[in-house]
Amino acid sequence: MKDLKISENDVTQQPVKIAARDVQVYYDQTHAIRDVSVDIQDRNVTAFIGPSGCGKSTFLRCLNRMNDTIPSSRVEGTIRIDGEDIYDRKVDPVQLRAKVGMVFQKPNPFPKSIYDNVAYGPRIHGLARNKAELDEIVERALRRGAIWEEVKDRLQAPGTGLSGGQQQRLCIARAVATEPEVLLMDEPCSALDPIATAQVEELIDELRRNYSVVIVTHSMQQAARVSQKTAFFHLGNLVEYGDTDDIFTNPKDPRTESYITGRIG
Amino acid sequence: MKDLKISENDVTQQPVKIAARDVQVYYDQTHAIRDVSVDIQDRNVTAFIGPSGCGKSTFLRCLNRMNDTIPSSRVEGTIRIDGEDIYDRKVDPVQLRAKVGMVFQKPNPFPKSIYDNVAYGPRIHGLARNKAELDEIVERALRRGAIWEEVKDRLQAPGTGLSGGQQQRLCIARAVATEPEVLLMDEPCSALDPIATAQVEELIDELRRNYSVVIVTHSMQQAARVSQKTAFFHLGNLVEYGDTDDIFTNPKDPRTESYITGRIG
Amino acid sequence: MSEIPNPAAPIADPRGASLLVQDARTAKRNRAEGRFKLYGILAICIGLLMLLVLLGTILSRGTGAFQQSFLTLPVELSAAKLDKKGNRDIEDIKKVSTFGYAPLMSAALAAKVEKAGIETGLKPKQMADILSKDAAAQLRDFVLQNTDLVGQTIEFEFLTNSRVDGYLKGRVTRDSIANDKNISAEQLDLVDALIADGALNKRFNLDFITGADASDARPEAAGMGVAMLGSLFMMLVVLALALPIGVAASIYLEEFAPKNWITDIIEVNISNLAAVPSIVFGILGLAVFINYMHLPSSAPLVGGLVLTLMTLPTIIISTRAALKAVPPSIRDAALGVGASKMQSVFHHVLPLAAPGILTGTIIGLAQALGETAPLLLIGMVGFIASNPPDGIAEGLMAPNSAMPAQIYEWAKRADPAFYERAWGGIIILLVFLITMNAIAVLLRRRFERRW
Amino acid sequence: MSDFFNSITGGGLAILLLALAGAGYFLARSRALATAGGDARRLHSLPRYYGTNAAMTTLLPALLVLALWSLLQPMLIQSSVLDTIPPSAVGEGASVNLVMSDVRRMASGLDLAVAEDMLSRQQAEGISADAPELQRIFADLGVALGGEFSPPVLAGAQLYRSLDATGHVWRILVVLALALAGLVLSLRVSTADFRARNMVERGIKALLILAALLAILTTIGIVLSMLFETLNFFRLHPWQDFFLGNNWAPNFRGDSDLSIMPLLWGTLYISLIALLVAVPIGLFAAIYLSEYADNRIRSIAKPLLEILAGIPTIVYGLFALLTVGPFLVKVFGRGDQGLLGVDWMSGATSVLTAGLVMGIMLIPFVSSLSDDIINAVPQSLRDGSYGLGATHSETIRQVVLPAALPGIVGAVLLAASRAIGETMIVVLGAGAIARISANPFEAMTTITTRIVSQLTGDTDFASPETLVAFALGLTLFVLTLGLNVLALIIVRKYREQYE
Amino acid sequence: AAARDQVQVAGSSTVLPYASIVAEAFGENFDFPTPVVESGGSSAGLKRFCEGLGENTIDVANASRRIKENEIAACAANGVSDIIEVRIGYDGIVFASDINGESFAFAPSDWYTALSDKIVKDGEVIANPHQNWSDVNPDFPDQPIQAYIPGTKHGTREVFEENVILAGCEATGDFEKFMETAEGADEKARKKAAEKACITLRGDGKSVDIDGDYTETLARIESNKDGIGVFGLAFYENNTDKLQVATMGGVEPTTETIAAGDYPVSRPLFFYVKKAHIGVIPGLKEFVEFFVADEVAGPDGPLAEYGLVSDPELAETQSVVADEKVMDGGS
Ligand SMILES: Nc1ncnc2c1ncn2[C@@H]1O[C@H](COP(=O)(O)OP(=O)(O)OP(=O)(O)O)[C@@H](O)[C@H]1O
Ligand SMILES: Nc1ncnc2c1ncn2[C@@H]1O[C@H](COP(=O)(O)OP(=O)(O)OP(=O)(O)O)[C@@H](O)[C@H]1O
Ligand SMILES: [Mg+2]
Ligand SMILES: [Mg+2]
Repeated sequence: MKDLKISENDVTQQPVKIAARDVQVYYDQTHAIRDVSVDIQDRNVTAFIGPSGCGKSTFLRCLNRMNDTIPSSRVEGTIRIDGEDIYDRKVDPVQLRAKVGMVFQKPNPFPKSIYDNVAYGPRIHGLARNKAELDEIVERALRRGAIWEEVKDRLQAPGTGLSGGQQQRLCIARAVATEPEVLLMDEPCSALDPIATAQVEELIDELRRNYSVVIVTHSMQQAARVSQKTAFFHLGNLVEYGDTDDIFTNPKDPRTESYITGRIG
Repeated sequence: MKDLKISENDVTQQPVKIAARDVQVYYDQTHAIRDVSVDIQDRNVTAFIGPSGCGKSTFLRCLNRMNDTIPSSRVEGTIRIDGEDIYDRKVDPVQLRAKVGMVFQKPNPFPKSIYDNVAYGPRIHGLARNKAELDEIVERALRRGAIWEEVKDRLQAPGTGLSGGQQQRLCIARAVATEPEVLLMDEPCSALDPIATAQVEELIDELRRNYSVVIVTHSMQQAARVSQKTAFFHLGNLVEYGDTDDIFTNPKDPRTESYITGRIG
Repeated sequence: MSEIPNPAAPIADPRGASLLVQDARTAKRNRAEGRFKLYGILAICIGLLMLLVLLGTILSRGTGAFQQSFLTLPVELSAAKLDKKGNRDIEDIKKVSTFGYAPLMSAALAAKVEKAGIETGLKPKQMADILSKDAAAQLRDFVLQNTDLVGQTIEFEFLTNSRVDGYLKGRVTRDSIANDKNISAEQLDLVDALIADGALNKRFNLDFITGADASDARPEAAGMGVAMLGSLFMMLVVLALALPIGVAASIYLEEFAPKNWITDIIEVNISNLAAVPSIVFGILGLAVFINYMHLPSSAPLVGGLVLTLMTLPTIIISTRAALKAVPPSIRDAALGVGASKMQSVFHHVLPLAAPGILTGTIIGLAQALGETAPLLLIGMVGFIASNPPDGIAEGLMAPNSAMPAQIYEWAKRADPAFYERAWGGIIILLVFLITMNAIAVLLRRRFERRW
Repeated sequence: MSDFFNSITGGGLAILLLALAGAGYFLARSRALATAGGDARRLHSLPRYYGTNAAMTTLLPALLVLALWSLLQPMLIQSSVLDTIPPSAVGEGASVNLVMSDVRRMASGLDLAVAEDMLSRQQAEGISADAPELQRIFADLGVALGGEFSPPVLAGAQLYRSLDATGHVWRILVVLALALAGLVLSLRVSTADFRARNMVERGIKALLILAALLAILTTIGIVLSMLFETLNFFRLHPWQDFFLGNNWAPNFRGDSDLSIMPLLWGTLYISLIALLVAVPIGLFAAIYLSEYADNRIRSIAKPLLEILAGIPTIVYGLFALLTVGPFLVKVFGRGDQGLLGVDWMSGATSVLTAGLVMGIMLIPFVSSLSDDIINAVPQSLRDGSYGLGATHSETIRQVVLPAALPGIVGAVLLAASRAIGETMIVVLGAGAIARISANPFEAMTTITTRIVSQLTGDTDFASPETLVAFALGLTLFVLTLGLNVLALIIVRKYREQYE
Repeated sequence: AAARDQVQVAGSSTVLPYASIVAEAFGENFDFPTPVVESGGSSAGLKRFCEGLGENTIDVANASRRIKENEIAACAANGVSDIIEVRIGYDGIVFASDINGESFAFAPSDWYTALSDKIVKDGEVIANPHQNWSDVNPDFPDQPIQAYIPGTKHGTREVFEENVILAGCEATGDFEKFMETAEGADEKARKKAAEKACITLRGDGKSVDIDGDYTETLARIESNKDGIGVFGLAFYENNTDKLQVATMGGVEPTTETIAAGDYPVSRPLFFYVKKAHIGVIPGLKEFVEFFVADEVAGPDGPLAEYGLVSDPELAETQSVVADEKVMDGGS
């Protein structure tokens, strides 16, 4: 694995949180992810970039086994979180997903009130002892999701009645509320305006202090701004993985270079 | 209307395609759009920018009366396209929408094959005399949507099985296929990678030669790149409207300035 | 790899715990999950078990009806008796009533007994009692169709009496006939001898599937065929009316109707119609279709119309639920490319709602197929032993019964042989139903898709 | 001339109209295309819409007038014929309607006679009542006459015939003229700019509305067909007893206690038990099928369960009486010999027996419809929940079911409706004793079974014992209406719109 | 359009089997199509009969009771004035229990004492205390009382109340006691109240109304072997392998004893014909004549063989039919 070696050379001081080896993903016949091996570090932000349809979402979904919900998909290879194989038969995907939260590409608020949307995770995981604590958790999550000011007066209004960007931030708040160790974000800012984007980026930066964050983005600028590590995918392959600065200033693979400079897609 | 005056001062040589006057939109009690008056020119790209939830989508939907489908929404004021009031009782919203195409914020392909997704519009508008012509239209639209290469081998596969960005481009292709005079695009590139974004921007530029394009975007860069006119919305108000260059280099309203420089949201 | 504990994290946080070991809370939740799933499996199993029990009961009681005992005898179609004028004119032969055929049969049976060397103390008339009361009619029908055979001796398969048939099927035993004045032990001796001779045997009974009803005195001759056609024509009417009208009404209410009190009234009304006892639809049908519109009574057309009214609410309710479930973004997408509301509904929403619509149709038709009460009032329950209709028009207008009505009638009749036929009829009804469902299920599967 | 019109029967007219409509379709289509220079793209709508519009404009008004005319003509003719009949011709105790029906029957007899060539047209118009052959002709033709054969009736019949013939001619003329006018009009407007699609869609929408109104018509029909008899009932029987009494004991000799209360109680009780069986089982089955089961199991189990809805109810009834009832007695009855050692249940027929069996029948109503609804909940909502670490069942309970609630309520309502309307299972499974008791092991009965039995019995049809069926039906109708309004309000309140 | 070509009959489900046997034989032996015989009960049958004249109304109504005055009036109001009443025979009503159970020899008073809601004991009107048949009559076995009697909509129920319960009430002398205790302005009202007291049956489940048909009664006896049910004679005769019949007043029910009037519980069966339809509906007259012909309805005919107690005065009925003699009350 040529790509992998690059990344191994660049290990920083952080321990490895997620280690993927030779991951293959198939949708029925389609081979969507080929031979991807990558080490994602703790207390770091890792960005996945690459042209549309290259498999970023697919790979991201493997990391918390959300792929299990797509009947046609099949995952091969091993992915370890904290050294434990998450595809092990003994692993409970539910527990895994509590640990590895996710924000989806399309905002998908529940058809419930804004409050209930956020309180949902803490409730099922029993994170709050009482209503007051829950209120507090919800408020903190909404603040971190940079949406508190907009919705604080209508917490009981349905989450589906928000604008696209508001819905997306609500989903971020919802994911943050369960306090995951790893947060997977699939283009979390694509529906957001610059200010909200800045707020989310700030949040990501804050999260980085305790958690590992993986973010899919189409914006090189964003990747450059928020991430420490960047992985470039192309046609299902992990082409290059390394320190963000290196990737953007000094890409090793010609494909990466041409993508960053805007020549392939 | 202070804002309007600005825009009127900046009229370029292009004729006015859409003229909105004192538009108000309500969702039940919520006053989502206040007193918006704007002239959108033909053969031009107009960008709507503004923080999330400020009413860009809402206003955009007014322009082809997609708001009619939300029972709680109410539109006041006049919007004229080519001098004809589109809210006139005699106007057929269907005909209007054939003339004013739309790409939605969330990709929403039909659960049909990719081919049928694109062919649908031309079919119901009788744009093709025979199968060969239809094939041609579909291919051209998919090419313009910058997705032809990815899907040309699986035109009969379901449109819903594509990746998020592919779905969005499919929706663009679908909208382009009916050859509208005005194309409304609600954050068309938010799910797209830079290359696809560049292709769509190229398409927008190409469309501009014949049509009027209105695009909602969160990316200032994009607005600056593709649009000739920019409108800045804030809390339902049209704060400022004018030549894109002016808006970005020399905003007249303090709110515009702080948004562009990233201070309000 | 262990994490530094996070002081800000709340108490129940499983932070840092191994994924390979389930924490207590997850284990508890997983047990709840297991239970939940188990309830689902249990529910399905209960449902299927009940189905199995019901089908088992039906099959074990009803299969007998598809078998029938026949006695094969050489009969001399004596020209002297049947065609007294000797000109083989069908009109003249018709004049001989069934009473005129009875002696031919007794004679034939007596001859057979003699030829086979069976000893019996019975008189020819008593011997002939083991034959069905329908036997004479059988023979007469045959002769009327083959007048050229008059004067010859033919081998003819006669139906036997229901008691004899029951004896062959084990329903009637020598013990059980102790008080029975319809059959005697000597007659059973004769039956045994004829079985030994090979003249009397049991075989598959096609007439049960194709024939018409017979009166109470002749259970062995009763068949389901004509009633089946009656049901078929009714279902055609129901399908042709209830499905389009139901879907049309649902489309209007769900997609076009302004949401105001008028549509509320219609909506409530429709759910309410679903709760109207089916016999009330019979009252309505009698008043409107027969007394007011002067349609013929006992006609499958009227039955179909009544059942249409009865099924409509079921179809409308399920169709509306299905339409409601189609995501609004699909409608937006269609409108956005310039489709009219109507086109968006017919091109996109309706196909997506098709599985739900078909489910409603399956359930509605199943209900209509098995319904008796409303038919009672429009004259489709009773003794309607007409011939199979010649064409669609006659099929719709000529008096006919329906399968459930026929079953209901048979179940009421005194002779236990009818009871067996009622269960047999239920088997036919179910086969009919399953065929009907299978078509709809196949269709439904083509439309099913999660988006 | 009149021969020509006579030769156009109802069917003939319909064919003529259809032919006109067909011609309209093709003419309008090609005319529209012609105005657009043969280029369909320049048309406002697709060419077929122009054709359909023309066919529609030709057909619909003509059919509407035809229908109205056919409805009104007999009434008008009747009133003018009645004017000519002297009051003396209306026999004692007979009503005007009776005479009128004789007139009609005789008129159709005369028509028949003409058709069969037994009378010439002139004869039919001029023949007098004492003509000897008339009686014979009528008998030959099979014309039943109620009253005496009187000259005024015959005169009335002759007038009836002539009016009818005139009406027939005019009807054909007017209808054809309308159709032609529609055709010409629609052809004239079929130009490129004409909004043909809008017109066609307006037509389709009218049809859709008509379909929805059919439900209202049915309701009106049901109410009307029961209202008069209900009023008759209340004329014979005190309403206080019916609504407020607590005893149901119809009696041949009259003077019966006919109170709805015990029946209503039985209805609610049995339906409740049935729903307690059907809703959990059905809902869990639906959840399992749509969420857990793989496609193969689902595609087998769902249709299998649907068979339960199609098994004739008489089978369920016998099942209740012969299998479930005795089993329950074995469990809950027989004292020390029973399985539980209790003696709560003596007979096989009870509320519980009927409720259980009815519940089984209703399983597919809940399971199949709910399965479809649950299946329609977008996958993205499930993903959102899984992504937060929710288990499958938590997702179902807290996200999927609430989103599917309106549809599920609809399914449950349908099941409840069916439970209220069921007869055979109750007759055989629940016994026929009307009483108010909370003990589920006792026999009870329901309103619907009483309607059926009172209506199909041997009692005198004008007696309160028979008429009570109508009052029961109408009351049940009003009650379920109330329940449905309630359900609507509840669903409105909890309705959640996804996406 | 030509008139409807088959005879249409509707009404009582008790008459239905006989009517269908006749209809079948008629269809076989005449050139007319087999008549359609609908069930639905005497009430519904007569109602449709009285709806008017013409081919969309029925020709013949079967009834297990005589037509009532107000029904005749309702008929007349709709133009159905000339009605021919035809009595076809009698329906025997028998009491039968499971073949393997105990045998019974009843008197009407036993049924009254077992089933009435209130009985007189030691001069007091008390709620019926009897639980077992042996409480009713020491000669009876110690078997719980469980009676399956026709529902109140059945014509049979009327006969049961009249000939068994009321007769029993009078036989035990309870009737007089009820007369004494009854309230009422005059003799007639008191008598009515007393009758009502006699025929009000207990509601504690010892007596179960059967609203279905005899097969249901049979099914109930099969599921509860202690049960005793009320059946039609024809039904019993077809199910002698499952049922044993009880004697009433010492007489065993057979077609002969009933025809002779020895067996007390039976009822006449009728059908009613629209005279106006005779000669109009093809085959109507022939059908009616065939129905009452000796070889059909006579003591040796198929109807008797099936269980109908043939009318000793059949000849009179035949002449009524032959002369198309309408009922009084008609014009
Ligand atoms: N269907 C609706 N019902 C009620 N309120 C709505 C609805 N849709 C939007 N709104 C409200 O109207 C306001 C404007 O919404 P809109 O979708 O136009 O915002 P936007 O500018 O497009 O935001 P974004 O960039 O996040 O998509 C918001 O406050 C939103 O909550
Ligand atoms: N459910 C599915 N069934 C079949 N193929 C799928 C499915 N989801 C994704 N694919 C295919 O797998 C490939 C990778 O998809 P994926 O969604 O991972 O792309 P992506 O990198 O996230 O793209 P984008 O940036 O557009 O979201 C694409 O070719 C896509 O068409
Ligand atoms: Mg993606
Ligand atoms: Mg928006």
